[in-house]
Amino acid sequence: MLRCDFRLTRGSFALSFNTELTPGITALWGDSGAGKTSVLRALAGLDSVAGVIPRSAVGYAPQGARLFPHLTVLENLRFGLRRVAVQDRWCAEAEVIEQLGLAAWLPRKPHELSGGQQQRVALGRALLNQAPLLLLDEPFSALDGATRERLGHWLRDVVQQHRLTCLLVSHDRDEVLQLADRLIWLQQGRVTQQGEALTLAADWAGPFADQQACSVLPARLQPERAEHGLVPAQCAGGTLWLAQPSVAISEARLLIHARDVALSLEPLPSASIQNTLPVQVESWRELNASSVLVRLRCGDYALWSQITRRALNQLNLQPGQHVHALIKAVAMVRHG
Amino acid sequence: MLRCDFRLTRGSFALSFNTELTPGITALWGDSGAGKTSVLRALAGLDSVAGVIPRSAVGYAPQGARLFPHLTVLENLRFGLRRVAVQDRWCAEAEVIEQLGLAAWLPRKPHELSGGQQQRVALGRALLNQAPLLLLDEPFSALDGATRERLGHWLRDVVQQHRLTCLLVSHDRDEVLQLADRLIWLQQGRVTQQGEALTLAADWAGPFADQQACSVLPARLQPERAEHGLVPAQCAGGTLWLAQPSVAISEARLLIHARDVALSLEPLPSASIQNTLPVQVESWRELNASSVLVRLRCGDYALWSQITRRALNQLNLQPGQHVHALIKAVAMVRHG
Amino acid sequence: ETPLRVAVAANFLPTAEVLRAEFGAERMTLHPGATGQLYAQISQGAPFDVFLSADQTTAQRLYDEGKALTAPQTYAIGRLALWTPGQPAPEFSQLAGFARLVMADPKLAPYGAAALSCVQRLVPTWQGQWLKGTSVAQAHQMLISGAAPAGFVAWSQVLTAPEAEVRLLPETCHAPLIQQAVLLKRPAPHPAAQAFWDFLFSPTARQQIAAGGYAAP
Amino acid sequence: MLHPDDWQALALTLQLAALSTVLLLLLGTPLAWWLAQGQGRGRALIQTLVALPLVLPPTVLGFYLLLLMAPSGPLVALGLPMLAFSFSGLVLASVLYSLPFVVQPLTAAFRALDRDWLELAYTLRANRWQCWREIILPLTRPAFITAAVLAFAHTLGEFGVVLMIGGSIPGETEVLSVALFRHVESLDYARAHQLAAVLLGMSLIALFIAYRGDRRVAL
Amino acid sequence: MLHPDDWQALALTLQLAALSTVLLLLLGTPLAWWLAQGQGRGRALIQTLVALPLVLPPTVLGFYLLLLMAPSGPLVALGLPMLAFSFSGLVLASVLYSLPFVVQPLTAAFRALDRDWLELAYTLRANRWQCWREIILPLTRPAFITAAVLAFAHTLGEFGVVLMIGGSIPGETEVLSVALFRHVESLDYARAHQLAAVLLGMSLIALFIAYRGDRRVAL
Ligand SMILES: Nc1ncnc2c1ncn2[C@@H]1O[C@H](COP(=O)(O)OP(=O)(O)OP(=O)(O)O)[C@@H](O)[C@H]1O
Ligand SMILES: Nc1ncnc2c1ncn2[C@@H]1O[C@H](COP(=O)(O)OP(=O)(O)OP(=O)(O)O)[C@@H](O)[C@H]1O
Ligand code: MOO
Ligand SMILES: [Mg+2]
Ligand SMILES: [Mg+2]
Repeated sequence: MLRCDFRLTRGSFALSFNTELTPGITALWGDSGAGKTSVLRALAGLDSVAGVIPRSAVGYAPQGARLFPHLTVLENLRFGLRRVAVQDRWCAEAEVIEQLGLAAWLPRKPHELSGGQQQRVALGRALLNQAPLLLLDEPFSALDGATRERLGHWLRDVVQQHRLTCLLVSHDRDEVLQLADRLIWLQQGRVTQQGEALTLAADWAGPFADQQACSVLPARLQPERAEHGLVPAQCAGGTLWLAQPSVAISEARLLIHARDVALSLEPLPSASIQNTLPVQVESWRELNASSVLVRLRCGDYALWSQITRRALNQLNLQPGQHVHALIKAVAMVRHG
Repeated sequence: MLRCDFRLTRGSFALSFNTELTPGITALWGDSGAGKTSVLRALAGLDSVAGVIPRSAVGYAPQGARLFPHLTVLENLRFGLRRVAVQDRWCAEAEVIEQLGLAAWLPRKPHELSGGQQQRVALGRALLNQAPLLLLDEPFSALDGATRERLGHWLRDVVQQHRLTCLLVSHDRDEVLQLADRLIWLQQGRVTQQGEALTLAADWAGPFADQQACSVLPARLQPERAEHGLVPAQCAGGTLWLAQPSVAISEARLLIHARDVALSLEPLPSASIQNTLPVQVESWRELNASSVLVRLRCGDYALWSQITRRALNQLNLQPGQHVHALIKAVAMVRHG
Repeated sequence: ETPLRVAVAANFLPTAEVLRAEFGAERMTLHPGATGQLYAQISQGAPFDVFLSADQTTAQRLYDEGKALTAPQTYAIGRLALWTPGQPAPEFSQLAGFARLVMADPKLAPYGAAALSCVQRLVPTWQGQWLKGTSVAQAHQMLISGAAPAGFVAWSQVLTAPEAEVRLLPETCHAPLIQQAVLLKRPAPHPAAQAFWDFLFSPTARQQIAAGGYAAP
Repeated sequence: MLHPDDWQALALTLQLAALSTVLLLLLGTPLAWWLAQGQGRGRALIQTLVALPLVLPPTVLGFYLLLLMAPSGPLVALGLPMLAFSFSGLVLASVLYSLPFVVQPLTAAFRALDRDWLELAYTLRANRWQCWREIILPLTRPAFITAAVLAFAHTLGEFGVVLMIGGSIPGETEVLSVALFRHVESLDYARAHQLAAVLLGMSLIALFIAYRGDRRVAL
Repeated sequence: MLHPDDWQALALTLQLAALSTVLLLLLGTPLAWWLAQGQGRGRALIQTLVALPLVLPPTVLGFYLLLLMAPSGPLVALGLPMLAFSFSGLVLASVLYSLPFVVQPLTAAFRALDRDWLELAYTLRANRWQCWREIILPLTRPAFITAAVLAFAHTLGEFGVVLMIGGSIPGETEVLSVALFRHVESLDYARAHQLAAVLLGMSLIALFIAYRGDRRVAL
C-alpha cells in the first residue's frame, strides 16, 4: 500500500492528491486538464512536489509515448530492463514483445513507427522496467479497439499475477470498467471521489452518472449448472444467466447498464431475453426529452433502468409497483 | 469531389490509396499501423508521393497535436489564419476559441497545457486555416467522453454548414458512426472497403463486423405524431419510436445494434420495450461460447440480433420461423 | 643538458641559423620573434640566455632594468634595400610613381623607421600609402606574394634575389641600423653562454654576418 | 581618453566586425542549410573545407590569401578587383576565416530541427520566407546567437590574417587588434592597457547584451 | 619528407591539440551545463567572460597571460608553478582561448535538450552517469562534434598566444604553427609550404573523418 499525499501548483493550476494506492489497477479519471498527467509525473518523480510520495521504482508510460529518439525499439524496451538484476526480473522481454506485437520493429527507430506502434513500445518499456508501481498515461488511446481490448486484458493479468500497483489514466469508460479495481476521480486538481471502481460506476453522483448509469449487484455463480456457455448466478432474489467466465469462480459482481434493463409488467416466457428479476419501482428522473432513468429496488440493491417516457406512460408505472426487470444476458461480470 | 490515387513506400510498408473524397466527413478506419497517418500526411503534402493528390489547401491536425513550441496558443491558432484574406474566412476565431474552450490559455505556451488541451488547440489551428479539406488525425483521442461528443457534433455542424471535405482518423466506432458520412477501411496500406458509413457498418464483412454487428434500415418519420419526445417511424413494415431529432426530417436511416435486438415468439404488450418488428429468422452463426448472431429478414432488409445460445435453444428457433424483434428505442437515428 | 637558448630578432634569423651551424647546432637553439615580443618575454622570465635584438634601445632597456649581465654590444649593422620582385629596381626618384610601398612597421622595427626616413629624404614628394608589416619578414612576404610591387626590406633578405631587382639604400639617409646583443641574467649561467658570446664577436662569426648582408661592426 | 588614431581603428574594427558578421550569417546560413540536408561525402568534404582555414596560423593563411589576391593571382584573373590591402580584402579574409564559427553551429542546429515543423507551417500557408522567419529562426535562435557571437568576437580579435592582407593602412585596414599589437610590441604598454581595457569593456557590454537576450526557446 | 624538427613540432602540436580538446570538453561540458540551467544575470556574465579572450588579438592575450603566469605574476603568488614557457602553460592558454568554441555550442545544445528525456531516463533506473552517456551525449552529439572540431582546429592553428607564452622551445613549446612561423621568418618558404601542406592534409583527413562520422541524430 502506497501512501500519496502531495500538492503542486503550475501557474494558476493547483493539484492536491491524497490517496492510498493498493495493488491492482486504479483508474485515474477526469476531464482534460484535470491534472491526471501531473499526478503521474509527480509519482514518477519527474516534478518535485510538496508532500508524501511513494519511494518506489516506477514503470512510467507517458502520455504520447516519448520514446528515446536516438534508440531503436529494442534499445528503448531494454532501457530500464538492462539495469535490473536478472533475479529481480519478473516481466519477460519475450512475452512483452510478443503480446505487444513488437517483434517486427525491434531494429527500427521510433520515427519509423506509427503513433499506435510507438504507444505500445512505451507501454513495453514501462513494463520491462520491472517496477512494482506502474504509471500508465492513456496507454491505449492511439490503438484500435481490438488491440486495445486484448492488451487491456493482458495488462490486467500481468498486474494481478505480479501483484503490481497500477495507476491507469483513461478517458474510456468501458476500459475503466473492464480493467480497474479502484477508481479515483480527479476534478480541477482535487480528488472528488475515490473507491472501488464498480461501486463508483454505479454511483448516482459518480463520474459516469452523466454518461450512462449502471448498477452493480453481487452474485453467487453456480458453474456446475452451466449450459450453452452460460452459467446461472443467484442475484438479488433472481437467477441471471451469464457468459461463463474463463476461470471457475463462485462470487462475482455484475455490472448492469441502465440501458440494458427493460421493464415488463409480466414475466416473458417466450422471448430471447433470458434474465428477469422481480423488482419494485422506487422513483425516476428525466434523462432527456425522450427517456427517463428509473430506480428499482431489487432485494437490498438498487437497479437502474433507462426507458422511454412513452413506455413509462404506457406501462403507467407507479412508485412501489412490482414489475419485472428484463436484463440482456451480455451484461458484464467481474470477479468478487 | 477530390480524386486521390497515390502510392508510397516507407521501408517494408507500402501504401496505395485510391478514392474520391466528397464533402462531408469521411472516416478513415484501420488498425494501428495500417497507414492512416501516412495517408493524411500525403494529402497534406508533407511527404511526396507518386500519383494524384488533390491540390487543395488543407487544415491538418496531426496525430499528437504538434503545436509550434515557440508560439503561444493564440499564435498557434492564428498561424494559418493570418495569411487568409478577411473575405475568404468562413471560420470565426471567436467561435473556435469558445467551442474548444481555449479562452483561458491563449497567452500560454504549448508545454503549459495538458495533452487534451494541446489536442484541442491543434484542432482549432487546423479549422482556422480556412481550408476546404480538413485532415484530422485522431483529433479527439486525448479528450474525455463528454468533450469528445460535444466537439464531434460541433465539427459535424461546421463541416455540413460550410460543405467541407473532412477526412477523420478515429479508432472509436461510436465516434465514426455518429460523425462519418462515408467510411474508408484501410488494411495494411490498402483500401479494402469504402462506402457510405452506415452501410459499411452494417456489412457482415465490414470493419465493425468482428466487434459488434449492426443493421441499417431506412425509415419514414412522422413528426406530426410525436409524443413524449418520441416520433414514430415506419420501418420495414412496422413502427418504431425514436427520440425526436432536433430538426424536422421525414426520411431517416436507423442504425440498430445487434445487441439491442431481442427476439420474442409473441408480441409484448406490457413491457417497456416500445419497438417491435415482425421478422423472419433466416440463419445464425456463432459469435462466441455463449452467444449467436441471428440474421433476420425484415421486409426487404436484413436485421441482426445477438442473443444467447441458451435463448436460441429455449425459443427453439428454426429458419423461416416468424418471430418478433424487440428493439430498444434508444437506437441511433441518422438523417437520410 | 639543455642547449643554450638564443632569442633572436626575426630579421637576423637566417644568419643566426648559419652561426648556429658553425657553433654547433646541438649546443644551442634559436627563438625567433619580434624584438618587442622577445623583450616582453624576457622581462617576464623567459628562459633565454642570449638576446640578439634588432635595435639598440631594447637591449639597453633590458640592461638598465638589470636583466642583462653585460652591457649591450653591437653584433651587426643592418642595411636597408629596396626590392621590386620581378622587375628591375627603379631609381629612387621614380618611387614617386608608386602608389603603395611596403615596409616594416616603423613603430615596431628599426628597418621600418629607416625606410620611412629614406623616403622622406629621397622622394619628399611621395604621397602614396605605406603598407606595413609587423617585421621585415612580413614585408618580405607581402612582396613575395606579388600583391605589393615594391618595398623596403633588409638587405640580408634579398641576397639571393636577382641583383637587378634590388637597390641598396645609402647608409646616409637613415640612422644606422645597429643591432645589439646582451647576455641575459639567469639563475644559473649556461655553461656555453660565454663561449657563444665570444664566438659571436669572433672573426669567423663576423665573416658570416657580413656574408649574411650586414655590415659587421 | 583614447588616442585619435585608436578611435579611428576602433571605428574601423566595429565596421569590419559588423559587416563580416552580417556577411557570415548571410553566407553561412544557406551553406549550413544545404550541409544539413544530407550526409553525403560531398557535404562532409565541404564542411571540412570550411573548417580548414582554421588550422593554419593566421599569418600563414594571410600569406596564402595574399597570393590568391595578388595582381597575378586567380582572383584577379577571375575579374575581381585587386582586394589585397583594402577594406574589402579584410572583409573577405575575415569571412573566410570565421566561416566555420558560423557554419558549424548552424549546421548542427538545422540538422536537429524537426522537418515536420516546416511542413506543418507550409500546410498553414506559410511561404518559404515566412517559414524562415516564423519557424526556423526562432527554433534555431540559440545557434544563431552562438554563430554571431563567435564570428563577431573572433573578427574583433583576429589579427594575423588582417595584418597580412591589410598592411595596416590607417583608416583603411588598421583595425584595433593591429593597433593593440603595435602598442604591445613597441613596449607602449600604457596605451596597450588602455586600448585593451576599452576593447574588453565594449565587448563585455555587447556580449552581455547578446547573452541576456538569449532567452531559452521553450520546447 | 619532413625535417626531423618539424616532425617533433608536429608531434607536440598533436599532443597539445588533443590534450587541449580533451580538457576543453571536460571543462566546458559542466560549465555549459550549468550555464544552460538558467538565464540569470550571473550566467550571462560568465558566458560573456568565457567569450571575452576571443576579442583580444592573440599576441596581446598572450602578453596578458604571460603577465599572469610570470614569476612575479598572480598565479605564482597563488602557489602554482611557473607555467610560462612550458608545455603546461601552452595547454592552459589554449584551453582558455578556445573555451568559447566549446562552451558556446554546448550551452545552446543543452538548452535545447528537452529535460523530460533525462527525467524519463531516471525513472528507467539510469544513474547520472548513464543519463549522460546514454541520453545527453547522443542527443547533443552534433554540438560536441562542433565543439571538438572548432577547439581542435583552433588549437592547431593558434599561434600568437602560443608563441608569446611558449617562446618556441623545441620539443617543449615549439608547435607546428610556431615552426611554420619560424620557416617564414627565416625566408625558408619551401619548408613553410611543405609544412603547411602537411598540416592541411592531416587536418583534411581528421576533419573529414569527424564529419563523416557525424551521423544525423534521428529525431
Ligand atoms: N520510415 C519508416 N520505415 C519503415 N516503416 C515505416 C516508416 N514510417 C512508417 N512506417 C510504417 O508505416 C506503417 C503506417 O504508419 P502510419 O503512421 O501511417 O500508421 P497509422 O495507420 O497512422 O497507425 P496508428 O493508428 O498507430 O497511428 C506502419 O506500419 C509503420 O511501421
Ligand atoms: N506550466 C504550466 N503553467 C500553467 N498551467 C499549467 C502548466 N502546466 C500544466 N498546466 C495546467 O495544469 C492542468 C493539469 O494538466 P495535466 O497535464 O495534468 O492534465 P491532464 O489531466 O493530464 O489532462 P489531459 O487529459 O488533457 O492530458 C492543465 O489545466 C494545464 O493547463
Ligand atoms: O627582427 Mo624585427 O624586431 O621583427 O624587425
Ligand atoms: Mg494528460
Ligand atoms: Mg497514425
